[in-house]
Amino acid sequence: MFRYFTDIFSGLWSLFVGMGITFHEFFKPKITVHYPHESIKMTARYRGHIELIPGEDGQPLCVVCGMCEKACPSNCISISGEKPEGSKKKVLTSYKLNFTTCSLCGSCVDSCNFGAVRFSREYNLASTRKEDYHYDLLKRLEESIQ
Amino acid sequence: MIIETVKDKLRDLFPASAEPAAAEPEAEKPQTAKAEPGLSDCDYAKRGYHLDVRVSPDQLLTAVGVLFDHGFFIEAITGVDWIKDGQLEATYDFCRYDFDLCRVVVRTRTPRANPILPTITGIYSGASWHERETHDFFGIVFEGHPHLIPLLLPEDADFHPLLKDFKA
Amino acid sequence: MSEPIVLQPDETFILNVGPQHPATHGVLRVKMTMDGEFIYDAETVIGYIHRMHEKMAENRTYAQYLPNLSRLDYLSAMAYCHGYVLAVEKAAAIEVPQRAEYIRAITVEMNRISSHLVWFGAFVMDLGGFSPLMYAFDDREQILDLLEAITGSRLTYCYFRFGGLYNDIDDDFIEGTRRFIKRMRKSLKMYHKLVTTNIILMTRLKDIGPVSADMCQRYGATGPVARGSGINYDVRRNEPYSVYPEFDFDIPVYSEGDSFARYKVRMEEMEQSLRIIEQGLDKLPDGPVNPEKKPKTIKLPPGDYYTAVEAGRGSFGIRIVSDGDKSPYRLKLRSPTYSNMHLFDEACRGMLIADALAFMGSLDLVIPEMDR
Amino acid sequence: MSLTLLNVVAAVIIAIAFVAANAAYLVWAERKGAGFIQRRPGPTENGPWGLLQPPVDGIKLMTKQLLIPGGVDKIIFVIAPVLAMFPSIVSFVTIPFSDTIVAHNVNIGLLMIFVFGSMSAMALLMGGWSSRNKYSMISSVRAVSQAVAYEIPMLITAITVVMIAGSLDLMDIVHKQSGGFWHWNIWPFQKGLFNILMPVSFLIFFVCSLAETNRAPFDLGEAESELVAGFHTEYSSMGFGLFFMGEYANIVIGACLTTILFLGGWDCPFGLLPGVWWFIVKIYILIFTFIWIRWTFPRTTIYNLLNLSWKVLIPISLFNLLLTAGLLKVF
Repeated sequence: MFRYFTDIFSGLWSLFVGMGITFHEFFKPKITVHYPHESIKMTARYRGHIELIPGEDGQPLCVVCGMCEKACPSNCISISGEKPEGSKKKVLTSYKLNFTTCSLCGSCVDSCNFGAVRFSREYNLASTRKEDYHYDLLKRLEESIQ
Repeated sequence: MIIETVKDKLRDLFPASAEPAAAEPEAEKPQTAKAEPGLSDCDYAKRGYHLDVRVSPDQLLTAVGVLFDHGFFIEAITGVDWIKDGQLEATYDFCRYDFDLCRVVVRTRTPRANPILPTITGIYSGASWHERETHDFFGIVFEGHPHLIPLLLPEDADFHPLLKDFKA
Repeated sequence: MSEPIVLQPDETFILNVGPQHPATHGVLRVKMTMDGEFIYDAETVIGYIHRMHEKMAENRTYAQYLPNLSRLDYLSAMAYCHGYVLAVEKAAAIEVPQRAEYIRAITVEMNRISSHLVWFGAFVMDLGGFSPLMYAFDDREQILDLLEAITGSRLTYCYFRFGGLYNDIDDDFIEGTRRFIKRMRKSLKMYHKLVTTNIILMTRLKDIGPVSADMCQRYGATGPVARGSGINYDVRRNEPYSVYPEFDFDIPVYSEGDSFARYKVRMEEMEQSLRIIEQGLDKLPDGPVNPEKKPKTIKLPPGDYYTAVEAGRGSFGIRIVSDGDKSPYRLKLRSPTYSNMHLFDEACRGMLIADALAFMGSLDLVIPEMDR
Repeated sequence: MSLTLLNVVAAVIIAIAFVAANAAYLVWAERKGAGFIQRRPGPTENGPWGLLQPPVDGIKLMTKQLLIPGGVDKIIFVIAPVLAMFPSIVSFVTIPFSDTIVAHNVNIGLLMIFVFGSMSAMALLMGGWSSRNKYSMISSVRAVSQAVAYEIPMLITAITVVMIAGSLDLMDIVHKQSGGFWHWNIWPFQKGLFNILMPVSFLIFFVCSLAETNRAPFDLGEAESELVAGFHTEYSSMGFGLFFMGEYANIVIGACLTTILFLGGWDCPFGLLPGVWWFIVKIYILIFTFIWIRWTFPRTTIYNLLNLSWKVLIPISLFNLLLTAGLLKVF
């Protein structure tokens, strides 16, 4: 009989303790970020889709060795280059990224021995068409320099 | 040590090769060569398990029964397609809950053309899903399994994706 | 708990819980044969998001397979990557710098806390309480922010590399983690007052969903499910790997086997993980995080290799069968939830549907990990 | 005669307007309250503080298609949501907001409210049963057993108050408690008798009104993590809307009744300026408590709920009834 009342009382008390906590939380400041109106700072190591790094002359540092192409687990990079007359180095002619299959693992950035690719800081990508995610990174680089 | 006890029990299964199976050189040769039944110690630091038991399909239940009696729990069942040998291998991983660490691998092989193995669901109920999964991926038929329908693949799947000659 | 009820098999109806149901946390389907509100029999149907990760491994090099591991269990991706890199390092005999191992242990434990926090929130939400989910997500957000700062992503980290790490941690991370430990200890106290001692929660969890040690053995249950049933099994302790032998931590074990025992195990595991992180930060050695000579192409010697680690939900095992090529001949992923969920069919017989769903929540399911 | 008819029509219209406005804005309050408790701002986008959210939601609900699934019992399926809304509107007619503001006072007002209150369980049963959905069916059966279990202690507690007041007329019950908060029925000492169980009675009544209105932690009928959405799984558009509004209307009635029976109605706590504003303040404090409780606790299960009712609430309320009767006889 005594147990019956202590059980009721301790149960009721635990409920009041819980209500006390939520009441306390009620007056605490809000912690959510109101996304379109405000946004949080992006971290330095943020992984967006990759982009080419321009050299001092504005041309990409890429030497078309094809390491990133090979390293990519989902085959979403396709590059091509050509050797112009009288030049020793290959010159990049196209760097296509199929972002629809990219999983942002960073294998390409890791594998690059020339420091020619890095993660961009693009985050709010939205589109209704698949084709919008087939990026031409060389073109993107040229546009960003202009 | 539990390894010794289990080894003694399991050695009964192999009257012919009862003599020092452990003496078999720790193979750097391909897995395919180690097809004959037997029992061998393994280098835990390298392999990740202590005991490698290779049984023929009709010895499987006895071997698994011994492990169950010694308090082993089932980790996983999987298959390997040795297409060059024309055989499918089913691999059963076992481990123990206590601090007397002992990982045992039981392997058995069955012809690729007509892969049939006995089910161990009578001993380990938890083998049911693992066997269904192996059936999905390799087409090994576990005889006596109560509910051998596709688990991870669609209900009407008639292909076995982990076979080496599977083309999507 | 009510008296055992004799169910009438001829008066049953079939209730399809899932594949889209609020309590299944993903696409899981349980075909329940019900007698009124009591479950007469249940059959779990999985495989709705099966992606054949094991076949993918056969077509990729070892390094290319790294991102896949984060996609198995998206809540504790670090532990799965850890298992995989350990397996390959063991087989290929790659040396790992001490600092890298410490950072691995720290990040894995942080990820374990974040995974348990999601479980905590979702579990209480399964029981009908909403606010704890938000509080838990608030704390988890701190972990994700910290991990995002060092790895660059919030969920699928892909942070470990063979022989080392993607990149080193900085002072901000260490400071932030210490701040987080303090904060988390406070929050855990709050959770105990708000949820653990709550009479409604206790009556819902005590004696519900008993899982015996024998059942664990038959089904191969590991992790908090086994530890809630009185089995002192934690891969970190039983089969020490990485730098775990150097940490001083306890393995919480409860012998009741009910949902409340599993709940308590996970809550205490969070505290123990905090202890490990704290010790890891104290002991963190200086030095590089990658070996001098980074292995370019990895080829494992022929043979098969098994490695197990303690992931958020139990023992995660990887079996690699190699034929000496640069991609695995066969790679088997042993996922803990797969075995843990399997015992649901047997254990839920005779339960009320509300209890069965609470029981399902206490198993801590992550469906992509189960389906692989 | 015509005047009375006009009165009733006007009263019903006002009651409907009050119920609808309350239901709409209680949804807003619920979401805001939940947000604050969970440390987020709640609805903010539509209008200042999200105040335009309820009308926007209403428009959305009304413009949606009213789906009637194949194979349902059509008549019952359509009647059920109306039946969920109707009793709460009728109940409002008898609730006195102050000395003068009452649509139509009847001398058995309390009885009438309980009668109509029981009808809402009928609505859930009909909605769940006719939906041809297993979740709905389980939910409707739960709702009925819950209603049966909780009406008993609620009625017993109400009878205790009626014995003290000596009347079923809600006006009389409030008048008996006038003159300062120490006269309210919630306190153990009033009108010369000393019944220490009255605060417990208040708690019992409050818990019962939670259960009666299917609110968390007793929302077994809805139980969204178990039964998807319970009895209104198959309802869309305003069918769902009516169930939803019915729930909130029931909350308001529960709060009104608790205020009238235990908290002195429109009486000021200090005996000053009694009026409708005190009544409003009191019911909204109670409604806030409803919301507060919902966002704090997990849900009970059906047998815990029945245990609580039959093993705790009914014995204690019965004992209280006996005690009060004895005390009334002695003093």
